Amino acid sequence: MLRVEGLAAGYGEAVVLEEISLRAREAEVTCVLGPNGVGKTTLLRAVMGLVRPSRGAVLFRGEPVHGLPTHAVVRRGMTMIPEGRRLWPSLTVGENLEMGGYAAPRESLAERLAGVVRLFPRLAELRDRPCAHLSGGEQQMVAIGRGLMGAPRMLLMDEPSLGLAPLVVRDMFEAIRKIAAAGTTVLLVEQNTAAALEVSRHGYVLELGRVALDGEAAALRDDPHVKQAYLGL
Amino acid sequence: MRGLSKDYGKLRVVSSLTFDVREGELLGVIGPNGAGKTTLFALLGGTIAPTEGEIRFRGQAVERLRPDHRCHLGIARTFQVVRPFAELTVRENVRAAALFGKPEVPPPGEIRAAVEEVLALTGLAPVAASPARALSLPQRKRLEVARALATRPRLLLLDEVLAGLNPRAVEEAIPLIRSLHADRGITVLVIEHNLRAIMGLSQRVLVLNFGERIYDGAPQGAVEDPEVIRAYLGGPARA
Amino acid sequence: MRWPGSGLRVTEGTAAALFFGALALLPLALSFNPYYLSILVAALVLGSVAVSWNVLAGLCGQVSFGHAGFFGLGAYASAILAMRAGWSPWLAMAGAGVAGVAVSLLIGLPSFKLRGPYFALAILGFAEVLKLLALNLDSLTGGSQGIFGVPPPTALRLGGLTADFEASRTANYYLAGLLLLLVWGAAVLLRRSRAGVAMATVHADEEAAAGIGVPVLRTKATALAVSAFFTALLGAFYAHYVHYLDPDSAFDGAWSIMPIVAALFGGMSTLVGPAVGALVITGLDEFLFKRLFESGHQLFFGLLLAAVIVWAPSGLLGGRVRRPTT
Amino acid sequence: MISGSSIVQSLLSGLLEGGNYALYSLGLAFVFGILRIINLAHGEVVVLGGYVAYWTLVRYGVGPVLSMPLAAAAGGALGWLTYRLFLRRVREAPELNTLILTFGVGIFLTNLFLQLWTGDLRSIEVDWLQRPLTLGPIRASVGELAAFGFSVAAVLGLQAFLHRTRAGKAIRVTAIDRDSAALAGIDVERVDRGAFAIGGLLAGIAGPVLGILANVSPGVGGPLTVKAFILTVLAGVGSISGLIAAGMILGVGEALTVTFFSSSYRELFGFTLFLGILLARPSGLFGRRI
Amino acid sequence: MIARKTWRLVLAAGLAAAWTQAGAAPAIKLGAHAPETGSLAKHGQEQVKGIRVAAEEFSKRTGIAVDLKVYDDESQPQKAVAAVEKLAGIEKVAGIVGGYGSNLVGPASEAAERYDTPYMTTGAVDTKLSARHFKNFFRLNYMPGYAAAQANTIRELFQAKKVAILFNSQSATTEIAEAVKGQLAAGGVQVPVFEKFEKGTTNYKPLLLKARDAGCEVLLVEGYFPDYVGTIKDAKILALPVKAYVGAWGIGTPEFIRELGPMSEFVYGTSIWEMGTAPKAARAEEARFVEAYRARFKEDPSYIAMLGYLSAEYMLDAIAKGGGAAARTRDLLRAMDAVTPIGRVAFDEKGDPRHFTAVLFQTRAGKQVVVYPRDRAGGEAKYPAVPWSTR
Repeated sequence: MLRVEGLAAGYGEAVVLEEISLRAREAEVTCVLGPNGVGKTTLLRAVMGLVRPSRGAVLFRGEPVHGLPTHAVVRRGMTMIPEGRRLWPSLTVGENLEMGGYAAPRESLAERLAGVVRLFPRLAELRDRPCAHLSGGEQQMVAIGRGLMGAPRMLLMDEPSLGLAPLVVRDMFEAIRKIAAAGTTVLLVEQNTAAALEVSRHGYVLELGRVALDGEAAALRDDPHVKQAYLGL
Repeated sequence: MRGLSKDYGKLRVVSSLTFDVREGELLGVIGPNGAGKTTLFALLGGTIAPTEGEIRFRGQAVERLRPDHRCHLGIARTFQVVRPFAELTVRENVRAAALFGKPEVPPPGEIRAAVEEVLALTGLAPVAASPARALSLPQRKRLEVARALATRPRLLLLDEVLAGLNPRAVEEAIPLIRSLHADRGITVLVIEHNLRAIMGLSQRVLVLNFGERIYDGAPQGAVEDPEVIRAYLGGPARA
Repeated sequence: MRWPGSGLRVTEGTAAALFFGALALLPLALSFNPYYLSILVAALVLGSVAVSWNVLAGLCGQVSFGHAGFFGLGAYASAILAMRAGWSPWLAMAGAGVAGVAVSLLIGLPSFKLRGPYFALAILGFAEVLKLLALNLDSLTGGSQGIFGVPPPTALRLGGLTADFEASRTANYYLAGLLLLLVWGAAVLLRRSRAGVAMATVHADEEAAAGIGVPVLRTKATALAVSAFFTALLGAFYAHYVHYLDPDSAFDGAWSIMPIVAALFGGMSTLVGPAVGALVITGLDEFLFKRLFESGHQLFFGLLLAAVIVWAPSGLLGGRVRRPTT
Repeated sequence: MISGSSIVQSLLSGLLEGGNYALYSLGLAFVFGILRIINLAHGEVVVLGGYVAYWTLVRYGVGPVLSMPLAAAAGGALGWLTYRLFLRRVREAPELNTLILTFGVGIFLTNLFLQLWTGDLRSIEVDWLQRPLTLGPIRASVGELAAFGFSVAAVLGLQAFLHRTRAGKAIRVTAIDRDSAALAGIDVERVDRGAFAIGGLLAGIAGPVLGILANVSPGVGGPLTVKAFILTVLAGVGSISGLIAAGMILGVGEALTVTFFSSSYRELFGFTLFLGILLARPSGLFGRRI
Repeated sequence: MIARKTWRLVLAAGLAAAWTQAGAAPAIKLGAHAPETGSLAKHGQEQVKGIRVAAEEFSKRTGIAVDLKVYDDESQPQKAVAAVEKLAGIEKVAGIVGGYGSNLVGPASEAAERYDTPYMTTGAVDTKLSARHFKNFFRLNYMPGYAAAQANTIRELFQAKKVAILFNSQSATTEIAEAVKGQLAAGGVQVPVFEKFEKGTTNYKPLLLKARDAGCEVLLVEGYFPDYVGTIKDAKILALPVKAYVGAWGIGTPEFIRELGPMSEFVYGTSIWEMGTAPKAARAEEARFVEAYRARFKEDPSYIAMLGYLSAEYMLDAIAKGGGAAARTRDLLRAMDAVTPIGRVAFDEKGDPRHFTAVLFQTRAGKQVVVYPRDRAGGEAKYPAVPWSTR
């Protein structure tokens, strides 16, 4: 579904990604792990066209999407749930969801909305609430729901568990599993290594702008290398 | 250092936190992302004001002081997201800190010597003449430390200066931090994500989660503390 | 702007030396033609104000839209001191500078908590208030009637040479040139000083600057005070040069806008750039656009301005001149 | 000395004037709130709208009500063109650059008007708009009341557009968080261009009103921009509906300053209010999120 | 073949040139500066139009070529100085006309004095300008003439008791307002409302209400065109019960009538000239100018254009007669005494117009009817005017 080849990117003169190659297979969760500051977020932003890669290629369903503006990438069926949720706080939950599906055909709006509500029943109650007044977990539901409203074939998620209470984290990963099970490919960036590996089929461990390690999630979980590289233990 | 205590009410990010840092201590502050570590540093450094509570530094209440006054008293910090003065050269960056770190202006010769010393110590001497914007990320992190050091602090707040560094760079950086503490007698407060580094470095660690202290004690104890492990490493999706 | 096919880059000192050298010799080349000199005086006044403005904006990162306030204030203060209090025009000009500092601090201290465009426009608001005061304090300023017969600076004798500022354009040209040199020199010294370092850090990142002990507010106030001092001084020169003052011309919004234009045009990252910019835009307008179109020449000026911002945003000297490092 | 009816009349004139201020400011406030660009050519676009209405009236006898869409289109086209040609290239540059850029465009337009239509003042005279209406001793013209109603309608219309329509919401979400908007599939470049064009359109429709209630000439653009900016700050950046109230406060304040003190202090009142709000409450009187 | 043809052409051209030069007197160099851009652009442009017509008419009349040098001073005092430096210093013109606004004319005329170049302005009325006693300074209009026309009409013709004076805060309008107030007070007329307003005011109602509450019979607005448009529109809305509306200059112009239509009716204005107000002796000259102006610019001339025209004409005549030397030109100008479309013109030793009186006229059916002074009057004043509601 997604192939990243030799991607390099940075901000101004600071290079963040040196060379990254990875792939995410259809209807699976693939996770990208690694400590803070190794370029996980930059990787996702570069894939989405929010950061212009300086080298390398991004192929989505076999077609190159690097160099396209973000909205064009989105219209091809891939979107991202940004770190920190980045909702539109003065808009209501309903409006956030509605605008999240801006690029998708309008006729199917109700249908897509129903799908999101099935995944997060709580959002139905919150519909008319401005997002500024939600709890962290609720905000994350809206953020994921907003991403799903565009009916993407692939979803990139940047630290969805960040700052959430443990109980909520569990629900969140459950939702991710469901999303993938429903056929949407997920590329997950996480710090919560244990949980991330549990929902993933495949994982990559990043280390300062490069892929240090990759493999089946189950294998990575027990790999002593992972604990070393990522957890620093 | 007498005591450093504070309470935060309404401020959701850091809530009702009270702790002391003893003079000459090397204290690690750890916790998962979003635990409020950086907010804590911003409160200590004075870039944001606490809603409630007090901060005492060497017996003096500082929570209402401007950041530059706190710096003059001897509190220096680095920023997690590095903030070099981009258009200035590395040397100018450090020199500015040496010039303004203390209220009294040292003689030029002394400044020059101090700047070169800090540059050498942080390994930035080879790039001293380049503008800060041209530095790589690890170099920028070192510049953050160099700038903070040049203010001649008594208390140094290091915010994830090891993050994003590769293991070798980390190996190099740890002795530097330790020497700051040991040779110069600077009290150091380190925020770190990298457990290994902090375990090897600190005499004591403070673990935060959701703005609350969940552990305070010896580093070894933290690794064994189940609550810490859970908070820090994250639980499995289905507990 | 990078000139194609040329990798030549000069240091700012060299650029400034070339610039001031050319200024000193220019009257010879123009055979002391009073018309060219009077145009150049206008350009030099603009250039000096632009350099002063850039002390605040280029060194300290605080953009003001209201330097007309300091300019007009200086013009009126000097005229009033010279005519009412009977000061020598030279002394009155210095007094005007001091008045500029005093008022700038009154204005600046409450305004510095504002950032970006809000600060810029607060200063604009104060400039308008100053203008309205000049208009309405009739007994002091003569209201809209203005002040007639502001005396020229008293003639200076140096050996056999006499600089007569009443009639001679050459004398006024060199005085304006010296003022520019003075403003520029002061800006260079300021940049090298401890305060200049503080300004550079505030410009780059206020929070980080405070973090290393830079007193941010005092630094900004210093930059504004220096900037206002020289702007008011130039306003004073203007008053003694044109001999007439009225609120509309002394507080003309052009004194706020044109220095910014000149500074951007020449390049804000250098201290001599704004002066070069002032000379170039005045020259282009006067000797090129005006020749092409008698009354439509400002039309080109607007387009040129837009073009420069879009295609050469760092100004004429921006990519060409290297800032010296300390 | 001052009769009660005069005070009421003065108050009313200030209120009506304030409504016009809001209309004259709408385009600038909108563009500043959404794009964070202070469009210093705003006043000139208003003037262009005024000229369009004037010439369609003088040349073809088409009244200002009918020519208003034309004025709006002219303003919108000019905004679109300005963005297309210049602004999109300096979006990432510091704020100062967009300011100087639009200032340059303003100079260009002022002098273009001067060349095309001389410095003469143009005032749109339509009989029915001049007709006075009376309520006891209180009087106002049809034009004034119509303009006021139009201003309120324009402000509420813009508000409704931003809050009720998809396009409006797309503009809002882009203003709040560009990345999030792009991730929702919104072409943020197009939104910027569109928003700037809408700003021009809003300036354009204010032109005929300016021509009816006052007059248009090449030089009135600059002061109009300053006034619009003052009002934007008073209302609070991003507060569109606050413009009406802010306009009324300014208009009534000015009128009563004249009535109770002297007209010498009218301008002083405006700038003092502006500075007071800016320094004491930088978010404006009605500041809130977009 | 080709070469020979070219050679013949060159020869012919050379001969033709020699012949023209021999037949004509040397061209007169006349300088003009005016604010063609900037805040005063409107006035400056009209002034220059009038000056151009004068130069062309003069050439036609005398056969002497005029080399007219026009310089845009951009409404900036510094540039006004530069203008004179260029015209007098470089172009070496024999005389300079133009200049608008006392703050521009002041420095410019000072520079002209320095170059000993005769300078005649029509756009600066400040009394302080002539107090400097420059030998080269002349002007066609000045303050007392305007003030007297207004004050005398109000006292003699209207016999009003209470007058409201509203004035633009700019220099010339402030000065005339103060002069009229002084003259009215001296004649026992009360001025209970004396209010200054800023340029760009759009809501005049609070001001007009003050005049209404004070019971003023006459409303005097010393301002510029936008101020008249604003006050008249607001007066109409308020049905302001004044018996006469009097403006200073720039009222009753073709532009005024065009823009205000029926609302311009019965409004009084002072002017040095409006179309059809020339004294009988100068009617022919007026007609010539108006015709030439219309032919050249396809519009009716304003008083500013007329003043520009006349100043250039007098300057050119004096230069032609005196041979171009500054002293001769000055003497001839000072000796001049003629009845012209703006009345009798003669200059005193300071360069002020000796006999200058403005006329006070009333707009009636789109025409200016002079009602004061009596000797130039073309009809009776309609006083009190009809109420605003019926205009």
